[in-house]
Amino acid sequence: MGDRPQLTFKDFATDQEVRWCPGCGDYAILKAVQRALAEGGARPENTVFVSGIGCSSRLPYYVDTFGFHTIHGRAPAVATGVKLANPELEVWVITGDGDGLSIGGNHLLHALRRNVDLNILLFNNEIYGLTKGQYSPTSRPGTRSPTTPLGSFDRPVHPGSFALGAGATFVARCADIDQKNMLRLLLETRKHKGSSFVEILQNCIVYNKDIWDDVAAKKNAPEHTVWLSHGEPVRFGRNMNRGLRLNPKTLTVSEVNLEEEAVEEADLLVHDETNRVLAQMLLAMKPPLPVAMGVIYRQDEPAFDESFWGSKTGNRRHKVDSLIRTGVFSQQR
Amino acid sequence: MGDRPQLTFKDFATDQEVRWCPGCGDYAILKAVQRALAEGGARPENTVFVSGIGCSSRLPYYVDTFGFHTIHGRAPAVATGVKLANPELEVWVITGDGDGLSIGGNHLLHALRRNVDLNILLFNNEIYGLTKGQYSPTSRPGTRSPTTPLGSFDRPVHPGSFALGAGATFVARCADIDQKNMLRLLLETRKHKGSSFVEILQNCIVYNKDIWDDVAAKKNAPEHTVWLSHGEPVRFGRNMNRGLRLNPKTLTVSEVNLEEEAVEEADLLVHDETNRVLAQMLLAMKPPLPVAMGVIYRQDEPAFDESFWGSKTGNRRHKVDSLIRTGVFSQQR
Amino acid sequence: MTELSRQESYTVRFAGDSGDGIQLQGLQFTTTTAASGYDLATFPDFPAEIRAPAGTRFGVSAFQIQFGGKRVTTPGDTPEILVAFNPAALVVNLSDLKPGALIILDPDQFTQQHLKRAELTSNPLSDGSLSSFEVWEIDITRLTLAAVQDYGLGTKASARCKNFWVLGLVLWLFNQPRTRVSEWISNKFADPLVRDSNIAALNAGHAYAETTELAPKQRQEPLPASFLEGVDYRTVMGSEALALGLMAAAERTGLDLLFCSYPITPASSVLHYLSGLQDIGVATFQAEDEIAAVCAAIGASYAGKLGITSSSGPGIALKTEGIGLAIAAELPLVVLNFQRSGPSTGMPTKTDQSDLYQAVYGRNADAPLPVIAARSPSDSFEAAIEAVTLALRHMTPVILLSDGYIANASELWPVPDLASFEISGVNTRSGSSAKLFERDPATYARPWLRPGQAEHIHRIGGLEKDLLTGHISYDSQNHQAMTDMRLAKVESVADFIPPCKLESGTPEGLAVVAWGSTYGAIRQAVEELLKEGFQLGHVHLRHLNPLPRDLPGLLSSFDEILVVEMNTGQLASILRDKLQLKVRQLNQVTGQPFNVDTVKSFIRGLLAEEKSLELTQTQVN
Amino acid sequence: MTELSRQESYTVRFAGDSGDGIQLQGLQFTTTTAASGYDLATFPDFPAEIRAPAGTRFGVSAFQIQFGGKRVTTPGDTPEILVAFNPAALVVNLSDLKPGALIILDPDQFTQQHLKRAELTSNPLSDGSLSSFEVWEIDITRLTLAAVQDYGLGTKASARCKNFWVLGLVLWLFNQPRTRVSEWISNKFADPLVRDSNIAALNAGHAYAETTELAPKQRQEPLPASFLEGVDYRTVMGSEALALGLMAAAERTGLDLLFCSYPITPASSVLHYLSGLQDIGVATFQAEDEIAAVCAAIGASYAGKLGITSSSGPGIALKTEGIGLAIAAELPLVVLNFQRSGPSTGMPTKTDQSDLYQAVYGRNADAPLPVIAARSPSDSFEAAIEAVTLALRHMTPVILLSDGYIANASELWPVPDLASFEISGVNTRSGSSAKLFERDPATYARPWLRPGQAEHIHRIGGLEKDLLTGHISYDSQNHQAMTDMRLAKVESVADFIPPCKLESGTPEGLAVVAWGSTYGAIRQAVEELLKEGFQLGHVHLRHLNPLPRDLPGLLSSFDEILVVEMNTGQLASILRDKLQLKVRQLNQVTGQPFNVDTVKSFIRGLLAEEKSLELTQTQVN
Ligand SMILES: Cc1ncc(C[n+]2csc(CCOP(=O)(O)OP(=O)(O)O)c2C)c(N)n1
Ligand SMILES: Cc1ncc(C[n+]2csc(CCOP(=O)(O)OP(=O)(O)O)c2C)c(N)n1
Ligand code: SF4
Ligand code: SF4
Ligand SMILES: [Mg+2]
Ligand SMILES: [Mg+2]
Repeated sequence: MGDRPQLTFKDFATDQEVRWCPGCGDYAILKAVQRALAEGGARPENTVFVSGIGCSSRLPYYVDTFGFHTIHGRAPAVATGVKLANPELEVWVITGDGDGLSIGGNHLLHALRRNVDLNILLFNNEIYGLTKGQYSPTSRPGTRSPTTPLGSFDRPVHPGSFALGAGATFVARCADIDQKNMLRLLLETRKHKGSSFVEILQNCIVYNKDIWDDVAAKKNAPEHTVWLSHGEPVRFGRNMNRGLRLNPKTLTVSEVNLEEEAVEEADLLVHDETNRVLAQMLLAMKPPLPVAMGVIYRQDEPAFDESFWGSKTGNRRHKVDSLIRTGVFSQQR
Repeated sequence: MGDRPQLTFKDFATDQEVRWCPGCGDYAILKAVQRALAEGGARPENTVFVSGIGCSSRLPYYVDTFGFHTIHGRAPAVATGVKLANPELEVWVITGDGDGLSIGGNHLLHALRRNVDLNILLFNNEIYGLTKGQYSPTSRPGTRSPTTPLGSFDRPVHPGSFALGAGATFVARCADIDQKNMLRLLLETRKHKGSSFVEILQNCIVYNKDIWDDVAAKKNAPEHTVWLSHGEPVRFGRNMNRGLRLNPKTLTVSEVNLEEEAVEEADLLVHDETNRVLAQMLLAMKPPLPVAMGVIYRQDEPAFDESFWGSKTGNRRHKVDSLIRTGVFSQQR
Repeated sequence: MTELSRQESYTVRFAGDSGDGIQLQGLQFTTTTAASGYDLATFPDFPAEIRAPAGTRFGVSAFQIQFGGKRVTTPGDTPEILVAFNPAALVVNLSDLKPGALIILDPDQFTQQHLKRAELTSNPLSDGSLSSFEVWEIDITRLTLAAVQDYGLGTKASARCKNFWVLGLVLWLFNQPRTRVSEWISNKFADPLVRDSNIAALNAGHAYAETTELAPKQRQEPLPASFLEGVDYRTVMGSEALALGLMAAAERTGLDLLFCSYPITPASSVLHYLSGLQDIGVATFQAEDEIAAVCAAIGASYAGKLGITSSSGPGIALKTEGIGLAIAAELPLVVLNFQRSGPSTGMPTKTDQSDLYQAVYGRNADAPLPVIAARSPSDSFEAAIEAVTLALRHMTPVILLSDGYIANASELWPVPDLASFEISGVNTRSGSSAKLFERDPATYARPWLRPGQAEHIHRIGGLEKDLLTGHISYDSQNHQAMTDMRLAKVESVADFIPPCKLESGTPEGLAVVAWGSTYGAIRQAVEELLKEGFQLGHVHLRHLNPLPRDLPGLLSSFDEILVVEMNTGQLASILRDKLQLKVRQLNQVTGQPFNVDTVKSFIRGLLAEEKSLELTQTQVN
Repeated sequence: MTELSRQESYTVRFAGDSGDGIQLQGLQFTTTTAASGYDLATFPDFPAEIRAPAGTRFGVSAFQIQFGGKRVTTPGDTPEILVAFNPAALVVNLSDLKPGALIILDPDQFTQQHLKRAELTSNPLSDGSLSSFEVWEIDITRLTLAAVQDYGLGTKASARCKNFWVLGLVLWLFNQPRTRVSEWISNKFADPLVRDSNIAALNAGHAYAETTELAPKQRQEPLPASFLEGVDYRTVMGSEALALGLMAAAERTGLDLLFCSYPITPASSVLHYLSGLQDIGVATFQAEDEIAAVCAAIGASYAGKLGITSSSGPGIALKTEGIGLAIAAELPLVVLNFQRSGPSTGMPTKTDQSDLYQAVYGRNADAPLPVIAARSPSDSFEAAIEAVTLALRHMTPVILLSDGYIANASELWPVPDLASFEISGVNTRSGSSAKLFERDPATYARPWLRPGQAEHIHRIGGLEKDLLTGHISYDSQNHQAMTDMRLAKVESVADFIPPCKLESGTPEGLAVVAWGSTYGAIRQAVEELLKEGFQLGHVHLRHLNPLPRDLPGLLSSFDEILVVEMNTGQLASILRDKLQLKVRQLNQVTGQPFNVDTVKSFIRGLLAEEKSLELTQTQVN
């Protein structure tokens, strides 16, 4: 970085008018992203945002780096091409629950299992915003929408469990309204080499208003979510008086109250980011258990793009010439 | 079924010449499928096999029921249409590791999470057979193939973990050469309402010869696999002298030898099909741990197709007529 | 303008922010005028954003209607009345207005801040830019707030009633009753506060017009009073008519309908209309993507149901491979394409006719299929029935082209009698699996063998099949025979097409040939030009592949052919190829439907050019 | 046949089970004859099954070669020698043979069981069906086993050496050396047992021919000895030449190449050829599907690399939406399509030319792009370079059509000099993001702005963009302007097409117009017909969209135009549309390339018909 001046989040804003609905959760995510780039020391000319189609996928227009607003569901594939073409770039993927988990599920799966070094943010508003409110694969059963006037009855897909099953090496979660933690998390996300998958609980104020309020609203978050820290006992609650304990027989977690019950901190479950089994349990928690936030799983593994090109040792002109002369297969293998 | 004569597996054979390579594992799977249909009492006229493209996907031509050999990767989608159109049908999906997990990953994901009542058999030979041996998303790192002459370096996808992450309600595994257990398992598969996902370890003798031998060959299977039974302690080995034990601190399993160590059957892990966390641990086991076989996870949940059509109470002619007269939205909601 | 002249029809445009309830206002005005027995056509034009930032130019939502006592086929070229809720709504619509048009606006909205949002450097109210119009500056917001203040809704919610306030005023202007609108409000809003406030606003706007100086000179209604009285008419949007056509076709054929789709603008509405109707054998499946949608529809047809899928251009692109499977497996399938502006994502909310190439040619291999198009909102009903008929009669996928304009536009519709629709020639032969490929000699349809019946058991797929047995075949002569058969099958559709006819005019001079949603504009243009004494005729194609066999005959007596399209010339290219015709072209690719005047001027120019050419030639000879 | 007559060229077909090593045998024979300086063309034709059941008709794998001392452009219509390893291989190939052809077979294979597998009810060796041929019944298997028994390979593995045994015999027949083959065997087989056994078999087959009564009367080599001596020639398969062309283009432009694909027959080989070459800046990415492949290639181009993708028809169908994005974003991209028989899965291992419609028209919206075709295995090299050139020069996706036949066929190839290829007019302007859409006036290329450079920072996507600034625009006039620009861009390709020329013949009489892999057969047919005194000329198109500007001029002096294609008439339809030409058609959709004779007979018939028509007309007049 040298003597480059420290950029601020404003340096990452473009001149384009932001076109989300007033009150949409996307505004807050945009801000956190811009702040994470600034605080993390991202270089605009080396940063690329790739998105699919959806309200969420508009984000790249508003970040003053390279941006490619591609087609519905295909951002992970385009981003893979970008990253393989130039592994020096910092590549972000912006997607929605429809874009990333409905039409784009396959590309997300393969980006994650290959561990391409991408920062993938999935804005989960449990609805198709841009196309006016149809239910999405993450919508809760019973969701009434233009295509499910009598209520949906599909079993939804759980973004985090899907990512873990796909072999992701970094699975995390945060909520749009928690600017402070979102920023912290995005800084971690940038640091992870390989695919980082972040589910962001996002409010679509028009078509799926306040669905996250029970869990994530300022007043509810302390009691209904738990922010995980690696190596720390899992505690939450406004006074940090509640905690989680593991039942090893049933392989389930349950809640304990440290003030009211005869438990001590030492009895609590300790978060271990590197344990996939634990990650699955934590990811699956839903009310009345607290919803897990933060880095739920993290594993260091080589990224797909790291050694993709190997070292270009050959004298190119000479080798192409000799392949032309003597045939590819005769030399190659 | 009434007085229908009991069919035998030969009644499920067609007059088409089977076109797999001599020695291909697909033959054994075909036989087990035909036997499962016969023994399970399937009615040929009510049974539909839907497949994609690949060596494996040829299977429907050889089973004397309805068969639809569709396009690459799309069998779960076509089968969903078949099953929704007529929930009375018994619908099987035949796919390969390329068909089902490369191009078709998204449809598999959504069939599983919706819990459409399909019996899905994924023939995993860790290679693209039909297109002459390119590596597949399940190929082990380092696999040399025409497209990876220097060895692959993608992280593979694990079929079972993927299915579990996708929300599957039935996840099972068996090997092509174990006719007896395969048959037993396929009978269970038929019985499960909702999507049943079965990974079958299959030998592609031409392009990926004997990759399963270490685990599944007759001589190796007893020591290198464990056949799970719900509610039973997890034991294996030629003399059933080995077992698995859970370490609740690390959430890992380890092997014990009941003859050599101071452990009793009561100390062993007991298989619980309904525990997703356990299922994940068992699915992830690989050598030196035994590979898990049989029904690894099973959960009863309503199938998507069950109540799809509701009850057709309306007087159709009258209602269509009145919709035409007064508008759809005015009546519908 | 001192008063509205008494005309045969009027064109009104409502415009404001997407949050102003413009579309609602427009639809309510539409229903009322329709109930009064006027003919009408509408054109909703909204931004891509769900709630575009208030006051911006790109955020303007508009709704235009032409209604009158004569036959109305277009929403009108140049509005005579513009309701502009804010400066942006004024400025983006100004250039479209008729000279002397009446503009109704709220001067309170012309603040510095709002002007800036609309990228205006001076105030149109004072800078003279409105000098050629009649402007009514009415304190709409203030008056609305005053009208509803007693209900205690709060300022924000109260202000939201202003669309009904203005609607009351406009209804008064055209001497239209408020009853339908009040009824609608009463049914729509459960909250009594909201309901009563809106009704109050509606009445207040009406009263305002009646009691102020406006009255009575501008009050007017179209001439003649009404020509449709006594007939059973209703308004219908294109997507609704299409949905109804599909339901009707399913009812007539006794088949359950499985509509498999994935949301996309502007195709989603049909999916919405068909949802929640399981009780009458109509089900929708929102698939994970367009590929799954077409595949599930194919699965449904394979299982013996009526499988239908829908999308717009980018989604149809994804369905291409699946459609090929339906061709190879010879299964009935209807594919709806609501065209929108492209390429790629393009302008999703804007209209286009540029997917004709894709429909006719856009598949790998020699893979022909029938392609038809709907020409207007109400015509979509019959087009849907025709599509289903073709699919079932020939055992083939069929593409039905509509577009964003027809899908959202409304039209007056003489309500059809369900019982009168006969779906003829549906392929109900069943036969046994031994005769999998025994074809109907007239339609080339193979029997439709359905799971559930023992004698139907068969296997099929996308590999080439033996012409007779249906077994896989790699035989080279068989492949030729199958290729020929597939072509002949689609050609055989032409044996069933009713005779081509002129929409208007006589078969001499200029033939104006077109398809799809340009119908209204061209029809009106041609009729007006005929009145001006020009010699021309209008041919509008339902069937684009195959073309009607008698089309060349019909066209042969014309001197010249003009093809009018909202694309770069796709039908023109097909006509040149298939009929070896020399054609002239009028193409517009703006995302907007044709104005009548654009068509008229072009044709006038063309015919003048011809004349002068003839003159020159006469002089030379 | 008593002896092989001394000819300018010979056609030999090897046929057997897919496990018999037929393709290997064919390729080895090819390399040897090429090294001797003969011209040649091959046609491998294999079943869809990996190891089809032994002895079945559908399981027969065949390899045909024509080689000779004159210019050879096709693998030959009618083999003069057939090596048939089993009854099935005999029976399926019999009807193709030249009358009096030599058949080499192993009588031990004609057991009851083998005859049954081949669906034969009587034994061809005794039922007279071979009476019009010269048949050499040689105990191939037994002799092979005897030859290699000392090496102790085991019966099964020993028997597998019989392809080399027969190769030795055939090499002797044409007086060809065994050295190249022995060398190849030595390099190929690591296991010394296998290596030595195969070499022994090769030598034994050769010795057998030399020492038995066969010799010497049938021994022959083509006439004249060799016309290619002294030049640097090699054999090349179409897919390899294409891969080499891409590498050469990357090297010449100094760009790294990222080839993103998904395996599919017959496109996979290029992907294979390009794999493992990272050390020279060539990387392959096997994507999860075709959609991901095209998208990754687009991503690569966006990031400044040469992004290329490949497939065959069904996979191209899936890429359609992505290609639209590349058009909208104006990024360079090469899309290779190895056509195969369809629709749907069709006959994957068989060839076709039926994806021309798809290439030219198969996208939603007005979305034009350049389409070119390769005409022969070696021509694929230059076609690849042209495709890359167009993509980079105009900043556009380009479709390059090849097919299953060219991909697998081999041809003699004068080795090109890498340094002599200049890729001219590559769009290397960079500019700044402020001028995102500042276009090159000749090519309409926008600057290629690459991540990594601060002054290049920009955002782009699939929404419609302002013609000048590149910002999102929903403006109607801008959409028209962008549509016009996209069309003009593709049209501008025609400004760079070298003059059209005749492949052979003179510009009078019949113009035979064609494209792609029909080249060889048509060329030979036309040349032979010219010799017969007919008036005709051969025009073979590289550029299919846009068409060369001077094509109408070239065609204008012909009396009639015949379009020859392996589809139902796709180029014919384009020529009718674009050039308003009346054309005759010769179409074949059998999954097999044209025979020279088919083309000749058709043209003869056509010209005779013309004559008699002329005669009738003269008589009448
Ligand atoms: C191929 C294709 N199919 C469908 C669409 C229509 N479409 C655009 S965005 C979208 C869903 C967006 O949902 P999500 O990803 O959740 O984004 P959100 O708007 O909720 O942020 C759909 C169906 C499209 N643009 N392209
Ligand atoms: C759209 C499309 N893409 C690619 C192919 C080529 N293709 C056919 S089968 C196959 C892979 C099959 O692998 P798998 O599913 O593992 O089946 P296996 O042959 O190993 O049983 C591929 C790539 C195709 N037929 N269609
Ligand atoms: S529709 Fe929903 S997700 Fe989209 S911008 Fe509006 S509030 Fe946000
Ligand atoms: S290629 Fe492999 S999977 Fe395919 S039939 Fe042969 S052995 Fe079986
Ligand atoms: Mg969403
Ligand atoms: Mg496989």
